[in-house]
Amino acid sequence: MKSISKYGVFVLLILMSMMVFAASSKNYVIVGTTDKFTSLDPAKAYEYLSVNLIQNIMTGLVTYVPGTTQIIPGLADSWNISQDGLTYTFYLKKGLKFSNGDPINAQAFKYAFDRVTKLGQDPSFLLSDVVKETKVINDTTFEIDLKYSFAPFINILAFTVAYPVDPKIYPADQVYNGMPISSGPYIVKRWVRDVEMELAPNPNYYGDPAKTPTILIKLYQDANSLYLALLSGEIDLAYRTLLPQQFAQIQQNNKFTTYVGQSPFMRFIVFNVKQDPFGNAKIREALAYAVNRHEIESKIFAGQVKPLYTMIPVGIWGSMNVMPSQDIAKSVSILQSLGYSKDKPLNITLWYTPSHYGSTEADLVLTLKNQFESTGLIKCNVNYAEWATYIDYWNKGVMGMFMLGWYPDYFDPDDFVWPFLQSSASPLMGSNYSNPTMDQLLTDARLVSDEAGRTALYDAVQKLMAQDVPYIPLFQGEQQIAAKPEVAGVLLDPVQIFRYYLLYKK
Amino acid sequence: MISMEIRKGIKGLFKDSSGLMAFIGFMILIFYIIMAVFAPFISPYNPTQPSGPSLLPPTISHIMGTDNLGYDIFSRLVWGTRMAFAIALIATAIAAVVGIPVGLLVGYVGGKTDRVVTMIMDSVYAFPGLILAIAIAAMLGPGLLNIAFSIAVVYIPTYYRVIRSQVSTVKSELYVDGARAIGAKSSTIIGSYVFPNVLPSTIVIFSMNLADSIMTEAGLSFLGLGIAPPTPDWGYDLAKGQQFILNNDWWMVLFPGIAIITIVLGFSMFAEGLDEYFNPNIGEKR
Amino acid sequence: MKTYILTRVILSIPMIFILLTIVFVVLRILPGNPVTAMLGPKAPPEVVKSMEAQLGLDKPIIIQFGDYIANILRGNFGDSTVTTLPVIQELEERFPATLELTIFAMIIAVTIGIFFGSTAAYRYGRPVDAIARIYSIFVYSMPVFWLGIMLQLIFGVWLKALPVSGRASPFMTPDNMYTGLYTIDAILNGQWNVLYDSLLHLVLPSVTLGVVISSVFVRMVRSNVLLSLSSQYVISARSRGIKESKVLYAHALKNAMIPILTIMGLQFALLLGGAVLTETTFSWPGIGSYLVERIRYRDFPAIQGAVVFFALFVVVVSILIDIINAWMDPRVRY
Amino acid sequence: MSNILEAKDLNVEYLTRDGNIKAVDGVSFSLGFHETLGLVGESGCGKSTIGLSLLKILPINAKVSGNIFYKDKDMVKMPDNEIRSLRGKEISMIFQDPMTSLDPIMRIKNQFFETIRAHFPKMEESEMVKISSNVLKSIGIDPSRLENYPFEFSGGMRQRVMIALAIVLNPSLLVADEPTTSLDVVVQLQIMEVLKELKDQKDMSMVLITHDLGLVAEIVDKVGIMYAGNLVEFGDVDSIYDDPLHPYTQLLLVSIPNVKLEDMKLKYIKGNLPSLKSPPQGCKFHPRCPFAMDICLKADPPTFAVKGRKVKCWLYKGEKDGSRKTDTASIG
Repeated sequence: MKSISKYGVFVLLILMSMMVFAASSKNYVIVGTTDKFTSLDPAKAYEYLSVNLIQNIMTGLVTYVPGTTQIIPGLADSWNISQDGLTYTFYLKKGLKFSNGDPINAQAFKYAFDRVTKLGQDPSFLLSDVVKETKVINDTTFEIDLKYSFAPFINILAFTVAYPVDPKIYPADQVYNGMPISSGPYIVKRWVRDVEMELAPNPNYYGDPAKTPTILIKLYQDANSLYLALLSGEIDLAYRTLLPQQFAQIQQNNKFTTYVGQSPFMRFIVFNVKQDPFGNAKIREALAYAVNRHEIESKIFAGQVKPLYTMIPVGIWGSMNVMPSQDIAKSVSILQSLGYSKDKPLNITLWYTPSHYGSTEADLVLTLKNQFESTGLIKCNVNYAEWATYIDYWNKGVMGMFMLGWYPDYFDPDDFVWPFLQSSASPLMGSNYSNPTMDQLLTDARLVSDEAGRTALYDAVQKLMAQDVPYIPLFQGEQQIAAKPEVAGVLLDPVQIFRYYLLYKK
Repeated sequence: MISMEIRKGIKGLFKDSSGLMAFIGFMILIFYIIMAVFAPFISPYNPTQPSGPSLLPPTISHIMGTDNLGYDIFSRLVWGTRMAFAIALIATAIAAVVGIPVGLLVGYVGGKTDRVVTMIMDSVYAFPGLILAIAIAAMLGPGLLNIAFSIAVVYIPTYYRVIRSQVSTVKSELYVDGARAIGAKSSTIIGSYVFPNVLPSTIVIFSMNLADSIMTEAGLSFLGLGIAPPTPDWGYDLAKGQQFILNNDWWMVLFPGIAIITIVLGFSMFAEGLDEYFNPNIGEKR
Repeated sequence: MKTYILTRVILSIPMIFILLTIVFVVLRILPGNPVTAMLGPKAPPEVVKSMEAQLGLDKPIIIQFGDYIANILRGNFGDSTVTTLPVIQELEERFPATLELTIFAMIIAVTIGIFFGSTAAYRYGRPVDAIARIYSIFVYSMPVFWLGIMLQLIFGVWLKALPVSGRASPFMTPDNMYTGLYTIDAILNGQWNVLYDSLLHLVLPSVTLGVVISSVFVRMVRSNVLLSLSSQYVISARSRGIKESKVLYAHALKNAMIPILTIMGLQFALLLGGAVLTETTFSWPGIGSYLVERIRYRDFPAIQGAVVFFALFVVVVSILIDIINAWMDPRVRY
Repeated sequence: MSNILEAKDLNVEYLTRDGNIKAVDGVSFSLGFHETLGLVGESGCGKSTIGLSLLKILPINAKVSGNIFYKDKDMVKMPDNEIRSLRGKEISMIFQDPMTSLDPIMRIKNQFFETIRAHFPKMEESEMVKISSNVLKSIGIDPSRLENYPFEFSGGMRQRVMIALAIVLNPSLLVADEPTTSLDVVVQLQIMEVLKELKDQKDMSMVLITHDLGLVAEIVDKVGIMYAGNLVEFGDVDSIYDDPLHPYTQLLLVSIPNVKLEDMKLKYIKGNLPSLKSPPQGCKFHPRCPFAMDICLKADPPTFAVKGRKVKCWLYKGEKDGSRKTDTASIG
């Protein structure tokens, strides 16, 4: 018995030393995240991590210069846009191959575009709303015809929904759930669903090869697990999402390097103007005056978000502050003018969804509730629904006032105002806001092509928004990365593509 | 006369550990009942509004500290007692109101009905209770009554099983036959012979189920299927506290956890003590 | 023995049928049918219709029930609305994690239950007995997730001794998966570091779940061993000079195991409920956390699949326990 | 060493939560080598408790005081380990209910083996098989049945197996606690026959505990009559049968058809055994005694030596050689 236990200790020591040895290698970078991904099919992927992974294993016709919003050729060598802005013709690079050796040609693009429309999954509207038809001119020439001229379309083509797929592997009529076929820097080497994913360089990639032979993406179920994994050295880099307090602690910790960058991600309150009492712009205004963004910034997010006073986040051109800061007196006077008093307060219900926006959401809502109630004239109830129910609640107009967040599909001011304020788009946002002047401004801004002209129009749009207050913008997010100091190549990108293929260890 | 009886009863209670256990359990429950009833007077702050700086460790002004929004944990704990009792009582009452009559009736009627209903009840009983409650809560959505109902469904069979088996035993005993022979109605037989006999077990199960439903409610809240904040609720506070354990903010998990443990302890000690008192087991023989 | 197993399996068919019916009733007939749960109460009628048609909910309830049973018998649990994968495949991927956790938790619970419970019974009325009773009632009152959080705090945060989440460290999954149980596969592959790593990851979750369940086991073993200790064959064995340890384990406990096993089978349901909470607390990628995760998405086929799966799991375990019982008890075996 | 067994002022008390029960109260008796003692009394009178205390296998809530000398060693004070080595090897016991006295889920073979191993841990299996087979054969059971489980035997067969198990190591003292009570009449006689043979063939003393004096009359040498924890009369079997002294013994003997007592007027014993929790003051038998006197209500009688016997009854106060007070006996 004794000898067995001695032997056991010996074996354990060996095992532990092996683990230490294994963990010291430079050949890989381990990335930890709490995000989940549901699909690596470009026709289906729409939430952040799915999209981000596809951006590392696949490429589109065009792509961004890392760290900028500048569009450069990707799989396409060059392209022409017709005078009327309706026809895009792309000339592909020669000899492109998928990771399995199948050719990347115009047929693959047409197949992918048609497939996206046919499957009708979450991101498909990005193509189907604008694209009239696609044509294969020859193996390397691909033409896209639009329904109407749409300046930001080239940005959509940089998004995952427009990436080509291998027609031999990806079925035309259903979502593909197998191992992805790559056209980007990495291939998926191993995939233990809900646990981890291992990436290896794609030998058939046209561009600069990936810097590290192995990227391991570890999935954690909550911020605590991720934080502990980082502290214990189990992972090299944590990306999305530690709790604000945890990131603040890591920033104090000199064993780690932190990276902070702007993010176009923003949060706001939506008013359903068709539901009483939110149809009254005065009430919306009174509520807007009650919001204290700095309290939210410091108390809930430990300073890791930026107060936002417009719908166009800072960092996107055209952004200008139009919303008021907290002014309780003003809020009170508006409410009093509407006949509300201590005995007859304004009764409202603020809705939120508890897990989709992270665990801080309930705290955020409770803080807002207290801010509203600090007027003394508002009784604010709080209610919640899980994400899937939530979506349909807002589609069906169940909720009068609710929390939402926005992550742009393409990086143009248009994507921050049109979907919210245009009268045909706003019902999808749950707002039902409609103002003919606003519609005119938005349409004009899409047609004008010079930036100065568009800036002027978006100024007007934002001012009108601040008058009508169909939304209360709250704050914009921050990209945060915490990594071991030996990890290099971390690039926080304005378009929020996190590039695993640039990572390496010093 | 009555006081004599009571004194005798209390004396009996203290003869051994089971009585002591029931007594301690009862005292814990009294403590929490007082807390629930007098919550407005006991709690120093409004439980649904910040009352101090965030994440304050226990101090004199906030004896259990504050959470990340500056809510006073002690006040939330005091008010949370009401929520715990409310859900547990409603859930257990629903379960009893369904389980007891069905058990009485089916046990009394017997035969095919008995076999079918018993099989159904046994299956519900065999089903993992929490998972059933999760499924029902997920279907019904948040809200006090919905949660109470989800929990109640799980506990119906416990009443049913005990009541039914007792009824069939009692039924076969002579005095019921005698009653039937002199022409008593079924309802009279159930009411005056069967029910008094199953009452002790019912009280025990009721108390036991209160303990279990508080636990189940905490579980549902922990999974995010509970009551919407800022309503004070121990399970919710505990789930929230878990987010902050890595910051060493231990008070956020410790105190709600202790509250759940002690109240469940109260109910189950009470139940167990009563059970041993009513049905002394084979303990002393060996 | 073969006939016994066969009979036992056949006898469980009505139970399976009732369990499936319960799931059906809960998910379809209760207010909040799957479509409104998925789409919200004020969904436009045409959207509801198409969704209903997609899920086969437009048919009469009896036909739906028939379809549902038939599909489950064919192993068809539908496709997840989140991942579009067949639910059965997702369950298969997740099941080994749950199985591994429950096996280890069961081992811990049974070990504590048997040693503590039988010692308490043997030393009836002595301090050990009192401690066992206090232990079981105290642990019973402890929410499993609270214990889990406390263990995470102590062993993960303060002592930094054990991993607090997941099944494995990076690169520490077995190369070849045979069973999906990391420990077994690591042994089969001869990857001893992987085995060590997966055992480390198992410690806190299985201890948490095992300890909480052990409360019931301690109590149960104690009362059953008390019963069998007072039985004639124990006195008779003592009268022949059999050692006390042998009297306790070979006679009293072995005989008590028959009722204990039966009750343990019933407690397995409790264990699975605890597993859902434990998996969530420790980010354990099993079916419990799958269920919780998919509830957030209102992924109806996945919820139904997971719940049905748990129900079937309970039935299979109860059959297994009865078979073990029969194997232990010669009176049934012959 | 004249006696194999000698009990002196033995007391056994059970502690329960409803009060203490004095099951054996100041009992003294002795048993010589190769002698057989019958302990007789109604159920609940404490005779089984004496049986259990002879092997010290009482329930744990039992409190024992007094002495039990086995081969001049006091078992009450003996350490557990030493006592254990006596059980089965020196002193064995067979029990009332053969249906529950064998472990139901263990093969007979293993129950033999574990008994032998408990005392001879190093014995070879073949040796154990040989010993067990011989004992079974001697008791009329085919050795092939060693492989069987208890439920495969009938009641009488099981009792034989029990006896075989008890004597497999040739004990010096065999305690048989109502060995035939739960069996039907024919089997009862067979088992008694087995016990009788044992007594004749082996060098073994025996304590036979029974409520049926008639059944054991043939094989016992000495008889002790128990009532409510007291040994009320103790002596040679013949003298007790011929001339019962204690009123309780007299009443017991009435129920045996072949014993004729001309002066017995009572045909039955009225009343029940008194509660051992709160026994009556004075002599415990007085509520049922046809000869009860004033003193019987007040004081518990000591044990008087009468005609070479011991009697616990006030009737024999002052008697040295014991002629009975027939005048009192005729009352009632």
